Amino acid sequence: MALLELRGLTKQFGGLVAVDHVDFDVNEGEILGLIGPNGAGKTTIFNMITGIYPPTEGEIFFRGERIAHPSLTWKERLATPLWWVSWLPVSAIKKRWDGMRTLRPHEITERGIARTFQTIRLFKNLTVLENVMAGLHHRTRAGVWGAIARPPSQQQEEAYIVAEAEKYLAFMGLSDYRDELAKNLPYGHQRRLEIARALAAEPSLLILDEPAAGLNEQETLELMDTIRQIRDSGITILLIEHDMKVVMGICERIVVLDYGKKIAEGTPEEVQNNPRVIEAYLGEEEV
Amino acid sequence: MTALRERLQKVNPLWWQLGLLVLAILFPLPLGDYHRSVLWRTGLYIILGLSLNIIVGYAGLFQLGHAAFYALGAYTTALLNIHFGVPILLTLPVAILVGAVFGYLITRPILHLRGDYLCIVTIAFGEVVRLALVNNIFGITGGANGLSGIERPVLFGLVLRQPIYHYYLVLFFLVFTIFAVRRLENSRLGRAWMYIREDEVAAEAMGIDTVRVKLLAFIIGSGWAALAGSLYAAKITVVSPDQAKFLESVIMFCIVVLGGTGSIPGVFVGTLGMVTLPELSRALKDWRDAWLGLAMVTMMIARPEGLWPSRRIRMEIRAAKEEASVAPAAGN
Amino acid sequence: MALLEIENLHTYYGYVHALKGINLTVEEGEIVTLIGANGAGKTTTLRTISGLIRPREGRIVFDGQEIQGMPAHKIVQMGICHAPEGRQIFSTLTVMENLNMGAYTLGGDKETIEENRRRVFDLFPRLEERKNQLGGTLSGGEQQMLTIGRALMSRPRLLMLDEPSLGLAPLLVKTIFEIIKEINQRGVTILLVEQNARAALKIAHRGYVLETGRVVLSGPAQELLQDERVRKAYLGER
Amino acid sequence: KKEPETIKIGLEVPLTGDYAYEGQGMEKAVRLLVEQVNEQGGLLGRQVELIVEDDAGDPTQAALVAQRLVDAGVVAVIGAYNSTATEPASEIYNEAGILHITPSSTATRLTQKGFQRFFRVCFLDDRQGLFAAKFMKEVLGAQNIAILHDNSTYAQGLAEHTKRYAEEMGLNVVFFDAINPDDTDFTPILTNIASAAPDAVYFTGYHPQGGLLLKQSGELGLDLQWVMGNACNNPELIQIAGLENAVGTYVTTEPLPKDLDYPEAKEYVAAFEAKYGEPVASVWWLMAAEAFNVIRYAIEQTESTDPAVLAEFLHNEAKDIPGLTGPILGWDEKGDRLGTIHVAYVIDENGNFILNPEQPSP
Amino acid sequence: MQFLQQLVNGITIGAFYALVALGYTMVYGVLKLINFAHGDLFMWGAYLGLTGLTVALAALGYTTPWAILPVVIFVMTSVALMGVLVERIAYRPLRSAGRLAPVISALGVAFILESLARNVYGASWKTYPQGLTPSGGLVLAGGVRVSLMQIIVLVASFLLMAGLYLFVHRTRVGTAMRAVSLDHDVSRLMGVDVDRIIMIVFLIGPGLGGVAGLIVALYYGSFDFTLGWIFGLKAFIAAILGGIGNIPGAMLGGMLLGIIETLGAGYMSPQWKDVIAYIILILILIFRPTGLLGERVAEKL
Ligand SMILES: Nc1ncnc2c1ncn2[C@@H]1O[C@H](COP(=O)(O)OP(=O)(O)OP(=O)(O)O)[C@@H](O)[C@H]1O
Ligand SMILES: Nc1ncnc2c1ncn2[C@@H]1O[C@H](COP(=O)(O)OP(=O)(O)OP(=O)(O)O)[C@@H](O)[C@H]1O
Ligand SMILES: [Mg+2]
Ligand SMILES: [Mg+2]
Repeated sequence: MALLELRGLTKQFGGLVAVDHVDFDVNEGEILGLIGPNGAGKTTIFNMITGIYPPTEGEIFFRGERIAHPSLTWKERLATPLWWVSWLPVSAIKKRWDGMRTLRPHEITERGIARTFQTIRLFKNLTVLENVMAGLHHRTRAGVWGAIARPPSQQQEEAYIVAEAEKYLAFMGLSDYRDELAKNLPYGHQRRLEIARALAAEPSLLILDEPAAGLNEQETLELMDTIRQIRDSGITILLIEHDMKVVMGICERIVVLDYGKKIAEGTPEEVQNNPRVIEAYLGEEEV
Repeated sequence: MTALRERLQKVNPLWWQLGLLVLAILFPLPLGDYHRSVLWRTGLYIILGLSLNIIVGYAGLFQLGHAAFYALGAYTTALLNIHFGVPILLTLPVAILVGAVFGYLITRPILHLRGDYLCIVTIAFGEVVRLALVNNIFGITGGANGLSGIERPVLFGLVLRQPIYHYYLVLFFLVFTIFAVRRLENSRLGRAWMYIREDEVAAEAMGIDTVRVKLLAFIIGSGWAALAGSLYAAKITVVSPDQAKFLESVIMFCIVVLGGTGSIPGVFVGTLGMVTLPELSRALKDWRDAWLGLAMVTMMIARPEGLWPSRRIRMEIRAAKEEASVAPAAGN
Repeated sequence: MALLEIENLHTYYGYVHALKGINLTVEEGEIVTLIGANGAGKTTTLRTISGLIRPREGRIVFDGQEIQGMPAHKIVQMGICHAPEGRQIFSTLTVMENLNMGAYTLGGDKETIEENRRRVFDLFPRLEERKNQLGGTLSGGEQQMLTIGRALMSRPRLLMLDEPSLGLAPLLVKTIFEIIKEINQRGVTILLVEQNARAALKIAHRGYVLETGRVVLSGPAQELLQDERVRKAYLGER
Repeated sequence: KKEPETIKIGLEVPLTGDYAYEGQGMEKAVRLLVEQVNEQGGLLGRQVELIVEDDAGDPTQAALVAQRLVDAGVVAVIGAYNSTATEPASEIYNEAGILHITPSSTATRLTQKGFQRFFRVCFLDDRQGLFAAKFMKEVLGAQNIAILHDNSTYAQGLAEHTKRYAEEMGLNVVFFDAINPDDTDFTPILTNIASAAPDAVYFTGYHPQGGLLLKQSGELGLDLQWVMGNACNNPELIQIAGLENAVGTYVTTEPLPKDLDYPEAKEYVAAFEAKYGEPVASVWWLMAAEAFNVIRYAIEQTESTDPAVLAEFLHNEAKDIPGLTGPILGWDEKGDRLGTIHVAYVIDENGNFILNPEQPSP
Repeated sequence: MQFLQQLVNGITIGAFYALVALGYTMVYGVLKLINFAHGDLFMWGAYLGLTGLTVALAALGYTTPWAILPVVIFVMTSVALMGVLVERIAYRPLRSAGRLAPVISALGVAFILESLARNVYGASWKTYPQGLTPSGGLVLAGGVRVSLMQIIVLVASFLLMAGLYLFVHRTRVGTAMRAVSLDHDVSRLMGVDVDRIIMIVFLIGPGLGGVAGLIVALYYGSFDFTLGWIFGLKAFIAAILGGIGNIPGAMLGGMLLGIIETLGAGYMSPQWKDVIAYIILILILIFRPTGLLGERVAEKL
């Protein structure tokens, strides 16, 4: 069983079919590239995987669990007995209802999928360290009482959060900027910080949306190394990128989309030589 | 000068806090009852400000109907005491509970609203509560007159009648509030509020249950406002729908922002500016509101980040302001 | 005389000293490119020229007139057009309205606007397909096309493009650089900021290399392409 | 030679807030009397000092200013305007042992706390309610009546008493509801009242809304017989309504100053107009003056400024005080004013309030 | 029939709310600022109208509805100038200061304007001179009355809304306004004089509000200083109900609020009518989080 499975995934915006019956799998431990012309529907797929919006059709499975499917219409909800009692604080009901409703983004993160955004979305006015600490939120527990009473367990947890966050900062080479406000970092560092924050959520699948955009070639090379390292630490990676050097350099497999449809899938070599891909995306000569 | 500051900074913060506490205890002693009452009111509004600060300052949610919870607390105490003879101090926990439960019920369905839409809905809820009280809902709120005949609180046989006792009662809860709020601010929950204030989508993508976290802010803030309402009822012995007036909510909101959102000393300063000084400047008579308005405008222009902003906001705003100040001056 | 001349430009963000005495000139009819690492100050240079930030020191002379300290809209009206970095489109205006905003300085000149719009749609057929969609719901690359298209709607004398190829598919990246060359051939002077240094230097006449707010290297583009340091630091050759 | 100490009298009224209009008028009314007294040499040879505090009609502020007045050392306090503000203040005055007279707070419970030094110069709502019900039944011959209030303490109380008495007399109350005084458009409720087809409509609220009700009911072409409570006893009612809409409206009220035969009353009204260039527009202004009048009378009669003595006097000895609102019969043991003096007025074609020739049986 | 009459009543109130809501929406649309002072500018329209009319009638020596015309112009210009002044003094310095500081500043301005009105004109109810407004009307089938004033008010507010809508959506300056509302810097890069655009908005919004104040006062004949607060809050709610920033939305929200209130008052209870209106507002927002016609939201992730 693949780690992530997309089955007949479709998304419509009004009359526009942005993603059109797409199927593919992401296998444990691989780096999979998702490419395609601008507006092909790549980011939309990411948004469906991470629960930002539900698909119009189709399903997504993560470790065999269904994490996305079309949300129930009001009519269907009214016709579902479970919906009527879903607010009851009974765990049996809750469990069954959870299987029917669409999951919210934070629940998907809890299941082990973390992402970065195409347009950077850091907490601009918080420090670099605080940004990374956000990733640890769902892995820790302290609540209201813990905060006020501050038992030793909660103090330990706080120390753990900071230590972990620092670990990821160091990994992404950002330790020097620990107490800077995120918005004051240069663009390239902001990209890295986004990755550090996502890593802090300890995902088993990391989703990167154009991580190399805005980086110069030198920085891009460094990023490629980093991504490989992340994969080597056991995290599966799904990646959108327009920089062919990156895609061809690190991906084991590539899926190509055009106008919402999957037009090719295979190793970098296969994809590179696929005439449809060349016509729609790469252009005649190699970049 | 700098040497002195350094020396002062070395003093254990605990000493500072103890010193302030002692000052707060001794300060009213030489004053008359009027000024003691003013102090009482100041303390009460600081508690209200701190409770609203959780919602507005920490979680970044616009709440312009906070007075409704203040009134709910007051009415809870009044009803329990008048109809069931429950001693005032025992009604406090019930009031907190009522405030928190209402906070939950009211805000649960509207949490997904953004910014100003949330703000308007909280105004609407505030007005609904006030009008329900005015219209004598279920025949228990006494209509526009409100309820009267609330007993005085009794503590170890001492009837708390004089303003000074009420001042100390409020002070006690104030100290506890500050303690709790400071700890909340620097906790995992406090950080989660910060994240959703900054960027909700990113926070959710990081695994933060935004609905739950926002709800917690509302529940805690509302419950705490209700506590302040009870303390009010205990001193004034009359509760009326006026407590839920939109203007009250506005004042609380201004307290938080004028002092500096998210800042505890800011709430103190805000209360002094919005409540205490206007009260002490009765000599201005009819022009009091105009002066207050003028002060609000000038303060905001002079210090948009608030009079005593939290360190964090200070950093943010300064950066933004300097950026703006290097942009071409407006209008030439 | 040069179209744009910058002397000893210093710009600050709060306490961050972002530009530390930049000197550069752009001659009429040239393509000049600024390259440099992240945070070198390329964007800041453009923002200072177009009046979004006021420099603390230095002179900017455009067409014989000092423009530092002038309000941005006046500078734009003088014929400097700046396509900002990072897809800053008007998210709740439609594609069409975004383009119309690009032609704001043309006033009511319907014919020219129509002509320019035609040209933009020819260059980016994708935008025509999406012309009634809200700018904010476009895909990243489509937004980038819109940013460039919007800049092409006016008739600038100096066009400043900040990372125009960001997030575009390879096929389109090629197109973009061709477009830049073509526009230049029609007589528009171009100041180009690019991460894709190789491609930028290929089409540019001259280039400047920025590092932490200073110009560290400048010269004809061909020379820079051959320069050892440039190759190492910016072209990713090891 | 040292000046004798002044006698300090407090006035606690809403100078700001929703009731600012009333409070500001009350201040004028009392200040006029104080000046007159001081010109005539003061009380007991001492000057009277009026200390005015603004409670904005709000109970919290009322408690605060009450404390202020106590700290200032007043002998007696006039106020507050609304019952909600009077209540917490009365507790404080009571504890401080100060004579407290409210000119306008009519809530029954205020006098039920056993405060020895608390009095009213206004009448309780139920007297006027009784009068209004009688008037509608006997003079207007109404069988079905509508009652409308504005949710304020006062108007709601009056409306409820009227309803009770009307039902006791066998009238049908076919409509009973409240308007929101913040509104300016009452066409919906007017349309509703009209469809209930009452013989008379009794409105117990204040004149601004009363005026709008008359105006809008006229404009809607509704055929309603309006009767209004004493809070509408104000020439502005006609201005707001427009004369053609106001003609024929009845008002139940204490007699207007101009209709009182007492020289004190006539003199006072004339002096007020002379000084401020406007009429005594509201009953409550007059009541505030009356409260001061009572305090002056008590001090003069007892030659004392001890609140306990004054209160004792008012409770037991004060009878037939020549008041600005007619002779004051005295007070009962709770501090409520005895007697009733309500009459019905009607608005004539010239826009004057004239005493209605027909009055109900006493 | 009662229903139809109530509907007519409701539409009239709704037209007033809509008139005031348009001003809120204009300012909000461009600055994303809830201009809490708008209600008080509206109230000043009523007061200045009173002064203007008194002076005009005194100068003329007799009463004629034509006296209203110069007063309309006087009120519109003076309130518009007040609006621009408020923007200059209280809002412009706060453009880059986040969302909260301008709100407080706006509240402060509201306090000042209200207190000024109370002190200058006194706390008492003011009445407009009689006989200025046309008093005729129509009686429709079934005795439903529609007064001439009601028709005038309705037509005026529709025309204003249509005019504004066309201005904002069809003209160059209008598009620039919407651009400014999204991003000041990028608008500048398009050659837009941001300060001038904002000034135009503050001429139109308060100018409209001032005239609305005049019309409301003419229609009801009397008012006091609390007028601004109450109408302001209602109109603001109307603007949100329709989707703030949206001009037809303001109109729709105003009308709807007026009708809901009237029917609530007519069929349930006048005491509870505001509660009913608020609860319907809340319900609408729960299910349509950006109001009925909605604000255009476009956030790509
Ligand atoms: N909310 C939306 N409403 C309408 N259309 C949308 C919306 N979101 C995306 N689209 C459209 O769906 C299509 C796919 O967009 P998507 O962002 O997935 O493209 P992409 O493959 O990520 O492209 P790029 O490489 O340029 O980022 C685009 O044409 C876009 O305009
Ligand atoms: N708004 C800001 N506030 C504070 N510092 C800033 C701000 N914007 C940029 N800086 C700083 O100014 C310096 C120059 O930034 P600039 O954006 O001009 O770089 P750049 O060369 O365009 O880089 P990039 O390739 O990332 O776009 C950087 O150090 C950056 O951190
Ligand atoms: Mg994308
Ligand atoms: Mg840049």
